[in-house]
Formats: sequence, C-alpha cells, structure tokens
Amino acid sequence: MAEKEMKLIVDGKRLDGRKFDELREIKMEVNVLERTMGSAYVEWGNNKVLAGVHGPREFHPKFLRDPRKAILTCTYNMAAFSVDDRKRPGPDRRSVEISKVISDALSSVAVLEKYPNTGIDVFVEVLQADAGTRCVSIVAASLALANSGVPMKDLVSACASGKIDGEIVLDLMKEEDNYGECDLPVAISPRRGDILLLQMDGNLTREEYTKAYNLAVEGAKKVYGMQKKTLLDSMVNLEEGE
Amino acid sequence: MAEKEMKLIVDGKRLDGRKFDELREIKMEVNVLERTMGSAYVEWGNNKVLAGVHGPREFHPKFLRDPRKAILTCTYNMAAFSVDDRKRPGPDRRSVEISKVISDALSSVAVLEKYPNTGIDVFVEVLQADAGTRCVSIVAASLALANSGVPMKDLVSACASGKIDGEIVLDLMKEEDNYGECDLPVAISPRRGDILLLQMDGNLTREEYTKAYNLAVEGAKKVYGMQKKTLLDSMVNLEEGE
Amino acid sequence: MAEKEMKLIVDGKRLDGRKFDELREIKMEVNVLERTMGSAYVEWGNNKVLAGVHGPREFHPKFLRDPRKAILTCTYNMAAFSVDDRKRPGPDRRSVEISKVISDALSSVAVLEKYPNTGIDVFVEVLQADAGTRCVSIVAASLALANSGVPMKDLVSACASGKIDGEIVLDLMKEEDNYGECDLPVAISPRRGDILLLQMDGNLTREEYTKAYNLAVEGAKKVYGMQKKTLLDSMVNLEEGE
Amino acid sequence: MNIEEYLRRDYVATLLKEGRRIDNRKLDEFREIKIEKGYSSEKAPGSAFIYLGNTKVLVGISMDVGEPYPDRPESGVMTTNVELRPIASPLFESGPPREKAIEIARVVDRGIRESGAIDLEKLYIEEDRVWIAFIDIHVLDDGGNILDAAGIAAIAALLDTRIPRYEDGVVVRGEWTGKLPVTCTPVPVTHAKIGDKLVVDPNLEEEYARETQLTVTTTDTINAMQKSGIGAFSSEDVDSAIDTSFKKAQEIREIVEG
Amino acid sequence: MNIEEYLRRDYVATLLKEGRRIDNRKLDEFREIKIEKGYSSEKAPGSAFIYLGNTKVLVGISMDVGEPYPDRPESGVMTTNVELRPIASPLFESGPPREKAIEIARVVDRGIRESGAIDLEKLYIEEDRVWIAFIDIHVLDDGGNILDAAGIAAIAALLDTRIPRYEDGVVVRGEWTGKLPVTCTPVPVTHAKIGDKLVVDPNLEEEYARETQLTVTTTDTINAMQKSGIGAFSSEDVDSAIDTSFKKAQEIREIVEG
Amino acid sequence: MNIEEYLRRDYVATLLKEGRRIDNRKLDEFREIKIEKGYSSEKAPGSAFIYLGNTKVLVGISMDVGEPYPDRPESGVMTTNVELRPIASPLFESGPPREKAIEIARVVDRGIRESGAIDLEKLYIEEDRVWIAFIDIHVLDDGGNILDAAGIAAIAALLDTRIPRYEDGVVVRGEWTGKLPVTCTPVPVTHAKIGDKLVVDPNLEEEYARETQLTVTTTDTINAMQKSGIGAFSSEDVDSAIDTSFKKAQEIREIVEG
Repeated sequence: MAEKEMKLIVDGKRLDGRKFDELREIKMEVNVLERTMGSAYVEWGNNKVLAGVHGPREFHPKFLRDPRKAILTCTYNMAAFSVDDRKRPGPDRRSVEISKVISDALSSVAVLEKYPNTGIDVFVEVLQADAGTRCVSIVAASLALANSGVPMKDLVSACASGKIDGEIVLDLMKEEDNYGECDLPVAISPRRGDILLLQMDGNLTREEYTKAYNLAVEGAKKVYGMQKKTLLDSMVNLEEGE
Repeated sequence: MAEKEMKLIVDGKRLDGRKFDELREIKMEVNVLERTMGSAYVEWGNNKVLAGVHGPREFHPKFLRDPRKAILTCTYNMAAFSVDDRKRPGPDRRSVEISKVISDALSSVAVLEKYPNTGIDVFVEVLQADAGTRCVSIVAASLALANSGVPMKDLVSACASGKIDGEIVLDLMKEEDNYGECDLPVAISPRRGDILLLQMDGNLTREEYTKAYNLAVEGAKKVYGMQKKTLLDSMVNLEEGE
Repeated sequence: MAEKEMKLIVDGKRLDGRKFDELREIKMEVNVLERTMGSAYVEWGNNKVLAGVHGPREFHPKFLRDPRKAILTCTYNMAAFSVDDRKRPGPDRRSVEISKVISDALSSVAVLEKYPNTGIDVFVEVLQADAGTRCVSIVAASLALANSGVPMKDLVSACASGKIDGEIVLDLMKEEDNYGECDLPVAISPRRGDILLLQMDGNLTREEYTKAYNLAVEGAKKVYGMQKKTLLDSMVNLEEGE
Repeated sequence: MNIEEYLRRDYVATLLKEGRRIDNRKLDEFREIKIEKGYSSEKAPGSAFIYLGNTKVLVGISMDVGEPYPDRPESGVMTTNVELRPIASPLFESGPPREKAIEIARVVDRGIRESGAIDLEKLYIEEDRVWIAFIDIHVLDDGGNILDAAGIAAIAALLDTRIPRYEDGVVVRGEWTGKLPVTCTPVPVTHAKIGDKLVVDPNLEEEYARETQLTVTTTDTINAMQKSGIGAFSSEDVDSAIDTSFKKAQEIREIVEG
Repeated sequence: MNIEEYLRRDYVATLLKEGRRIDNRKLDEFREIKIEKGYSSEKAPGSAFIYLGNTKVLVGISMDVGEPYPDRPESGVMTTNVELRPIASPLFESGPPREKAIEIARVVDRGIRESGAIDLEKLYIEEDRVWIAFIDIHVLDDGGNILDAAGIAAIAALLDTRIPRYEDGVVVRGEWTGKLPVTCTPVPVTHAKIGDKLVVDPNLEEEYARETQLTVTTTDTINAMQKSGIGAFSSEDVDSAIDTSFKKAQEIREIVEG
Repeated sequence: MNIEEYLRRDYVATLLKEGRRIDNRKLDEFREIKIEKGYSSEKAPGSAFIYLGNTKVLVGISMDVGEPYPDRPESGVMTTNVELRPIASPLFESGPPREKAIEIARVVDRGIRESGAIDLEKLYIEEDRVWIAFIDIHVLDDGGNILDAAGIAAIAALLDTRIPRYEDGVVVRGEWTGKLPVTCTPVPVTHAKIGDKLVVDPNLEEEYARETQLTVTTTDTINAMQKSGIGAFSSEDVDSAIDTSFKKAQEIREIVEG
C-alpha cells in the first residue's frame, strides 16, 4: 500500500464519483448451478463471483473425520483471466489464506453438529476481480450455503472500509486498494453483531480504526438486507438457528 | 504442422526412398524382460519401444477398485535421451494423453472381467523416438499384454497415415511428421475391423480422410501379420476371446 | 573437490591453526526441547545442529508397517539461512541421501524389535552449517535417540577425515572441504568398533585410505567420550543393549 | 455405480433403441446454446460464457508478450488450459489437471491450432517478442459434453479478443490496438455411441450410458478427431459422424459468429 | 480429542472464569521472553533466537541481489516464509507449508511491510538490481503462540541484519557494508478468547481451550490485524484487545531493541 | 515378507556359509556383462545398454549448451539422474525419484566426478557458455545390483559420446565435432554382506538376503565409497572389499573400453 503517488479524492469525490460511505453497485442471485446443493452469484462493482456447495458428504481421509460435526472447507479460487495480469492456475499463498479465513467465518455460523463425520465443501470462483474479493466471496459463499439447506445460526455479511488520501471511506475499488493507505475487511453475523472475520493491513490510528470499523459494519448491514431479500425472493426458507 | 517449408516428395519418392504406401522396417520380439508378467520390444524405423505388464495385482487405493473388472492402466514414458532435445523426466501433458488413449484401446479388447478388483499396469518405455511412437507403443503394449497371459478378444494393431505435399502416405517418419499437413493414427481390432483408437490433427477434406483411413488400416493389417507371427514364434498361445 | 587453487597448509599448520589430528571445538547438550521424546543440540566448530525424536508412534500408511519392528526414519533438513547462499526450503537430493545414510546407521543400533508396527522419527535441523554436517547430525541424532529412551545396542559416534594439500587430516572445516582433495566421513559403533556409515569422495590411494580411516576412527572415539559424558551429566540412563 | 444410476443408464439405452432420447431431442440435435461474449471484459481481453443446456463454461483469453518458440521465431504462441473446477461437479477434485482435463484441453487446442484459426504470424511484434494468447477454459457446471462447450466457447472468446497496447516493452492494460486476427471458426462436434446408436451432444445421463465417443472438429476441412473411452467404432460409424459434424458445425458457427 | 485433552481444556476454561490462568499469569501478561540476536551470525546476515516461554523460534535473514518488482523499480524486496518444522511438535508434518504456516507468514509479513519497518527504498542498488531480504522463520518448539514469537523474532533478526558487500555484480559473503535500514519495531500481540475472557500470549493448553484469536500488530499506529479460528468477537472485545496490544507491544519493544 | 521369500533368503545365507552362491558363482565373480554402446545413437550423442546378468540398464547422454556454475566459470557441467522405471520391477512406483534412485545417482555421479573422468575444462565454449553433459540412467529390468550396472553403463555411454556441432548460438542436432573428452574409466564394485561373507555383484536373491552393502569406485585410486543399508562392516571387511574392488574394476574396465 501507499507506494506510488495517486490522487484518490478530487473535490471531495472519489474517482468513480462515489461518496465516502457509498457502496458500489451490487447484484445477487441464488440457485444458479445444477450440480451443487446450493449456489449463488454476486456481482459487486466489477467483481463477479460464483459460489457453490457440495455436501454434506463423506469426508476423506477417514482418520481426519470429526465425530461431533461436519468439517466445512472453503476453497477460494481466481480464474486465470480474472485479473489484468494472467494468474497461473492453482492455489497461491494469498488464496490459501483467504480460503482459511472464509472457512473460519462460515464455520462460526453453520450448524455443523447436525452432520457429524461429513464434509461440507464450499467453492468460490472469482470470475472477475476488482478489489474486495474476499468480502464478495464471503457474501456469495454464505448465500450458497443458505441455499444448500445447511442450517445456519445467522447469515454472514461483509464489507471493507479503508483509508485513502487520509479519509476513511467504504468499499474500496481497485485504484483505492492499490494506492490507498489501509484496507479493513470485516465480516459479521448481522443479527448478533458478532465479528466473524477481521483483517487489516496498512496504517490506522486508534481513532481511525473505530471510524473505519463502524463504517464497514454499516456497509455489511446494507449488504445483509440485500442477502435476505435475495433468499426470500428465491423462496428458500433460511432456517434461523436457535 | 505445416509451419516451415520443406519439400517432402521429390520425383515421386519420399525422403527416405519409400513408396507412398510403404511401411518403415519393423522388428518385434516378446518376453524380453525378467520382472514383468509379459513384455515386448518393437523397433519400427528409428523408434525403439519396450513394453511390460505388471499384474493383475492389488489395486490401490482400495475405494477406487472395480468389483466387476480389472482396471487397466497404461503409462507411456519417453526416456530423456530418446529425442534430439533432452526431455525432462516425468509425465507431460502429451504423455498423459497418449497414456489415456492407449489405456482405452487396450481396455476395449482385454477380458478384464476375469480379474475383478485388480489392476493391470502396462508400461511403455520409448527408448528412441522418431515419429509415430503412439502406434509403435500400442503395438508393443498389445504384444506385452498377450505375452502376459491376460485373455484378449483380439490383438490391437496400429498404424498412422498422413498428408505430405498434398499426397496421402503411410507411416510418417520424423521430417514428414514435422513438416507434413496431417497425421492420422489408427488402432484397430484386426479380426473384427473395429476402430479402437482414432486421432487426427491437421487438415483433410472428406475424401482425403477416407483415403487416409483406408491406407492406415491396410498398414495396421500388415503389422497385425507380424504381431501374430511374433507371438506364434514365441510359442505363446494367444487366447482368442469368445 | 580440488577445483580452485588455495593453500590449505601453511608452515605445517592448518588455516585455523589446528594440528592435523585435531578436532574443532565441540559442545553438546541433551533434553533441549519440550515437544519431543528426546532431543540434543551439538555445536561443532561453526556447525549448530538440533535433533529431536517423535515416537515410537503410529506408523502411516498402515500397509507399510513392519510387524517385526519399528521403522526408524531420519529427516535431515538445513535451515534456509544456515549457509552463505540461501538454500530454498524443502528437501533436495543431497539431504535425501544424508537422511538415508543416517537412518541406516541409527537403525543398525536401535533395538527396533521392541516397538513393532510403529514409527520412530528422528528430525535433524541444521541451524548453521560449516562442513561436516552429516557427522555432526549423526552425533546429535544418536544423542537425541538415547535421550528419548529408545534402547540402543550402542551409541553412534562419527567424525570425518580428509586430504588437503596431500596430507591426511582430521575433521575438515569449510575451506578444507571446498578446496581439499578428499572427504571421508565415518560413523562407528564405538564399543564394538563396527562401521555404521562410510562414505568417501575424492581421491585416495590404498595406503592413504587406511591412514585416513584410522584417523577418522580416532576422532570418532574422542567424540564418543563427549557423548557419554553429556548423557551421564544429564542423568539419563543409556540402556546398554544386550 | 449404484442402482439408481444403473437403472437410468439402462433407461437411456432402452429409449435409444427406439430412436428416442431421454430429453426428446433428435439424434443429431444439440441442446440450446447461449453464448455471452465479453463476459469478463473489464479484465480479460477476450471472454465468452456458454450455456450448452445445463453445461456452463467460461473461457477467458489473456494476452501477454513473451518469447517465440526457437523453431518458429516469427510466430505468436497459443496455449490452452482446462480447469475442471470442483464446483462444476461433485465428482471433480481439487488439484492439478488430470487426464480428462488434459485430453479436453488438447483436443480443443488441436482444433484451433490446426485450422489456423488464430493467425499466429500476425502476432509477431519484434525480434524475440511475440504475443502469447492464453486460452483458459473454466468449467463451472457439468451437464455433459464439456468438450464441445469448451471448444465452442473458446473460439467465441477468441472472436471477442482485443489486443492490448504494447509500448516501451510494457503491456498497457485496459487499452487496445485492435482485434485478435481470427481466420475461421473451428467447431467440435461430439458423438456418443450408446448401443449401436450415435447421438450428438450427449447430456450427463447419456454420458453415463455411453461406451465411447468421437469428437470431430471441422472448418471447411476436418482439423481434429479424437476417439475417447473404452469401446469401438465401425468405420461406417465414423463416416456418418463426420458427415453430421460438418452439418452441425455450420449451424453452431452461425450462433458463435452471430 | 482424547479424554485427558478434554479435561485439561475444561480446566483452563474453568480457571479463567475465576480470572486465573493455568500458569498463574495475569490475563495481559506475556511469558518470559529471551532473545539471542546473531545466533547464526557466522553465515546469516541477521538472525535471532527467541524463547517465548517454551516456544522456540529461530529467524534468519538472508540478503541477496535480484530484480525489483516491475511496478516498484526503485524498491528493494522482502519476503517472509514460515517453516513449522516437524521437530517442533508431534502434530506437524513434513512437506510444503500449509494453511497454518502460510497464515502466520502472511500476518508477520504484513506487520513488517505495512509499518514500513524495512526502508525498502534504501535497498535500491542500480537499475534492475535491488537487495532482497528473505525472512525465514524456523519454528523449533511449539509451546503455543508461535505467531507472536515469530513476529517478535523476525523484527529482532532484522535489527541484527548487516548488508553484505556487493562488488562487480557479486555478493561478497562474510563482508559487510552496513546495517539493514530498519525504521521502527512492529510487534504482534495475540489475544485468545476463552469463554468470554481474553488472554494475551496463549500457551499450548490455552490454545487448545480457545475458540478464536485476534492478533494486532502495532507501532505507533495499528499496522495489521487478523482474526483467526472459528468463533466470534464482539466489537468491545476488539477495542479492548487493541488497547492492550499497544501497551504490551511497547514493553516487548524494549526487550527487542535492548 | 512372505514364507517363500523367507525360505529363499535363508537358503542363500545357508549356502554361503559353505562358501557357495545360489548361482554357483565365486564370491568375487560378476555375472556376465554385455554392453551395447550406441544403442540410441540416432538421437542420443552417447548411449550404452548393459546386461549385467538379468539386470538391464540403458544410459543415454544428452549434450546441451548452458551457463557454467558461477564458482567455476570455465568448466563444463555434468549431472546424473536415475529413473527406476516401474517396468523394471513390480516393486517400483511411478513418480519422482525417491531415496533409492537418488542414492544410486549420487554414488555413480561421485565416481565419475571425483575421478575427473570427464575433462570438464575442455567443455568450455565461450564466456557464459559451456557444454552440459546429462547422464540419464534408465533402469529397465531389476535383476539385482542396479548400482554397478548403472555405473558401468554410464562410463560406457560417456566413452561413446560425441559432441554436437555448435554454431551461432545453436546446437546442430545430428552433426558432431568430436568425442567427449574422457580421461579414465571409474568402475563401481558393490559388495554385499550376507552373514559374515562378502560377495560382489549380488543378484536379486542375494540382495534380499543381504544386510548391508559397500560400493567402492576405483580408477588407479579410490574415488568414491558408499556403505548402504542397515548393518555394520568391520574394518577388515572394508579392507578386503577395497582390494577386491581394484581387481574386479580392472577386469570390467577391459570390457567397457573394449
């Protein structure tokens, strides 16, 4: 972050004309694939992300099964052509880390105890990437999981905030992510208000953190509204966990 | 194909003096290795190929076993020094594909139902390569399999034809393969006349295809004669499938 | 060996002032790690080596278990920063070979029959390397194994000799190893006098070999004295095999 | 194979004996094809999303500058990769491409390469610098006949592809100097053999029921053929498949180019 | 999880309800920290061995000369790798780094990178030649909280690092031209949530008993945060963890720099 | 180990107590050696096929042009690789070379390298360009004592090797400018210890029965030694093995050079 010089706020407006607390445009859909138990598609700015769930199903290898609950594993993958410079196929260190933090967040709300000894595999395919893919992915993965019928104590909603040209703003796009001073992705359990994912890199004072955190949570709550509407529209009953 | 310019037919003759429908010189031998159940060695022009069979034997991993039949797997491998520019050891995409099409062809004639739950492994080692190795390999693999005693409904015989300088010719050698316009390898079950392997790349009209196909089958039938003689000479009774 | 010119003996003395039959300074300690069954640390000249033992424990995969005895496996690993030019993490061919010869030597003295169907894993971490790491490693591994309580018929002691500027000398340091004419690492079972590891590369006449061998054994015996003292000091009872 | 699979497989074969397909198509009828070119156009120089019935494949083309092959110093380079993403089927696994993915990639590659669909000579930039076209085939939903879906989407994506600006040794992302030179539209047509019948564009259930299959890729000539799977074809089967392939390819070509 | 593990886990949690830790530390108290800088100084340009209670980690810094990233042609390069060596725990396996090692490496890396601790601009040598600092974290004994041990040892090792002589395109090993330019001392502080309590620097038993954890790396600002593991934090938890992190980091900074 | 194996192993050992080998050889007698140099001469610059009893190994030498090692800028490069092909034994597996293959490769390599058999200085071409000799050992039939078969065939293949023409930065395949400069003929001789007896050139059954083995590679001096396997040698064993090695190597050298 903060390497090259680039003016990101001009006349009080961001490069794409958004206000500081404004989300990019978001579209959502569920039940978009045939071969998965549940699936979702999310467009968020220029990001296009597909998520799908296989399972609950037999977990291999056998000796790693958990007799108390299902093991939920998320695999985040970027298509080679999803970014400007072609990405070699296969997992790199970044995608291994993102897969892990998404797995952790989803596992925190899914009622895994219902399916002992099984595996639930959530696959996230980034078809076009434009900053903020981990939040888009977690939102899509959460929709796909709900769409699959696995009971959840709550949905997972997410949004990032950040700092550009010294200002705290919501939902960074590509240039803001590249040349900004900080990125703070947050995923929450919206009904409970709990934090399920929190990462940050860059540089924030104590006060800036609070401001950025609150802004991200506000964003995530707006996204939650869209998630609920999408699921209701699709006539899928989201089982509300106890 | 067809990249550089090179005259491949001069005064109605091919570069190595062969006629259009003439095979390169072929030598065959079976039972050439100690540690395999069956083995064969084929020299075909400058190609030198060794094939050997291990099994029927326990198949691993267990959960992939087939309770109705043996799983036949062919592994095609080129020695590092078998080509002009050293080939890095290990499978590349080309050898994975060739392994698959040979496995398919052999599996179509071997009586695999006789050995449920087992694996039959056919290994092909290309010791020197000079165009047409997949046909040489399938001929050697088929001999090795017969030599191993696994019952077969028929042998597999093979030959390629192709197009060079606009003419359809039999059994391309290296320069013809590099600078020609088409390669059409065909493997057949000679007694039944069935096609077990068919690949083609380059460019053929509908009529050229028929001519090339017929030529390849004629070649394969000549090779079949040599295969039969080799097996009979070696006193191995080829069990004729029902 | 013997590539560049470099004078290694000046006025009858070696570059670091040692006599021909003199060891570098050696320090040893056992029981240095919490999470292993046994552990040891050895400093030998500028070499720093840590060894630790996990097991006897379940061996995987199951079908490779030995119902008559434990399988002892040593894994030799160099830290990336242990040498002047950073070594890429992960095993290379050299470390695979060293792991094997150390495994062989330790397996020759450990009473593996006591733990059928199990695995004993000995890990050697080279934290700083300066010639002779395989001897240092075997000495450390042997101490760690003794410290773990696995019964042993004898300790393993080791030392290398070599030829520099035409002279047979003990315990080569870095420059002597790089520019010398021969390296002869020897590991022995000190009480029995048996040879458990013997490698050599370079160039020795028949007579030089005998001289070098005897010198290495003398070195190994001195090291044995230190090993015994270290174990006794640590109040660990070294079980003497029958 | 469980009982249900076995029964459905049997049902597919029994119906076909009467000349009927499980989804009521004619033997030489493809499922509906929808193609969305430029699907990933904000990042990828070329792309196309295909729906072939339930089968969904996204192909993206990346353009980069690199060295030519030593034996063809004045030609651009093309390379084809298939990812059978685990999202596409409960039967696909994570990890490097295996046999099936490699075979599909190589058959699609041969159709494009051997037909000369990409005019590689025009991808020459300067000494030791040529354009490399990466054809990345991302399989997202396996409803059967991935191969044809991949091959059709690949040529559609190539037709959509723009060449980025290249200045002072650097590719300028997001700015374009023209279209990728595409000379023709090779189309693969796959024929599954079930019993003694041939059907084109097998759906998933037909794939379970089939013995072997033959893919024929054509332009105005035949450019690639591939028999795949255990089993045999007669020469008459192949002759008939070739004729059908030319006919169906022409229909599909109009969709792709349209 | 076997019975003994379960009981100990339970014991840790029960004690904490009373505000007590299993090793009698205060909730915001680290175990004893001992750091030996220059541990591998005969070979490595920089190194530090840390004892964080029973946890032992050795970090070595290698300096090499290579190419800069194309988008930052005048900046040096840093890279961070974690090896969870199997000697360190019966639960670690041989093989390439997995999820856990990668996460630790990336969190440590972010703390150093985002704080600007290494002045990368000063690592520029000449066109296309910059210094690359390899931070290799070698975990030798897992007594819990590897992340903080790794992060603290990494910055200690960087403070110990000398830059080799570079002449005629060759790095001269064993001769030094100066110290690595380090501008500040980022320190990670990890908070485990057990029941509704937060404790810093969890030992091994506390790690078994914890649900989730939060790492906050600070200098005079916050430079990196990472929630890890299944479970949730309230925003009050995080606020409290940040305040504690600033305080503990300052205490540890004195040890590291001392 | 099944019963049959156990009995044969026992039989080998029992016979040897009486000084007899299972195939009636003398203790210091090799099996028949047949060498066919130039086996792959249409493609490989050098090659040799060896039959050592039932053991069959093909070695091919590839010559390529590349960069020297930085610390030996005026020397050619040699590299040795062993492939224990699965065709050679039901016990060998596909995949990257493992322990056994690596050990054989390294022992063969040391014998050739340390004896100076290849005059690497003569493989210098021009600044930053030297010949690289790839020694690829392809094991095809494991009848025991692969190591000696590999080592003998490797030096035979080197003696067969021609250096390709190198013009304008390109290796011209199929045209030769001379022979590879080989200065001597290192020969490995392997001694298996069975009970208290040493035998040379163990066949497969003797390998099953052996405890440990020692390989000694000689020219007019000793160039490489390697003890391999669990078990011990006395120093007298080794002395005797060295003496035998010099003697047998001389006999074999005549076959190799002949």
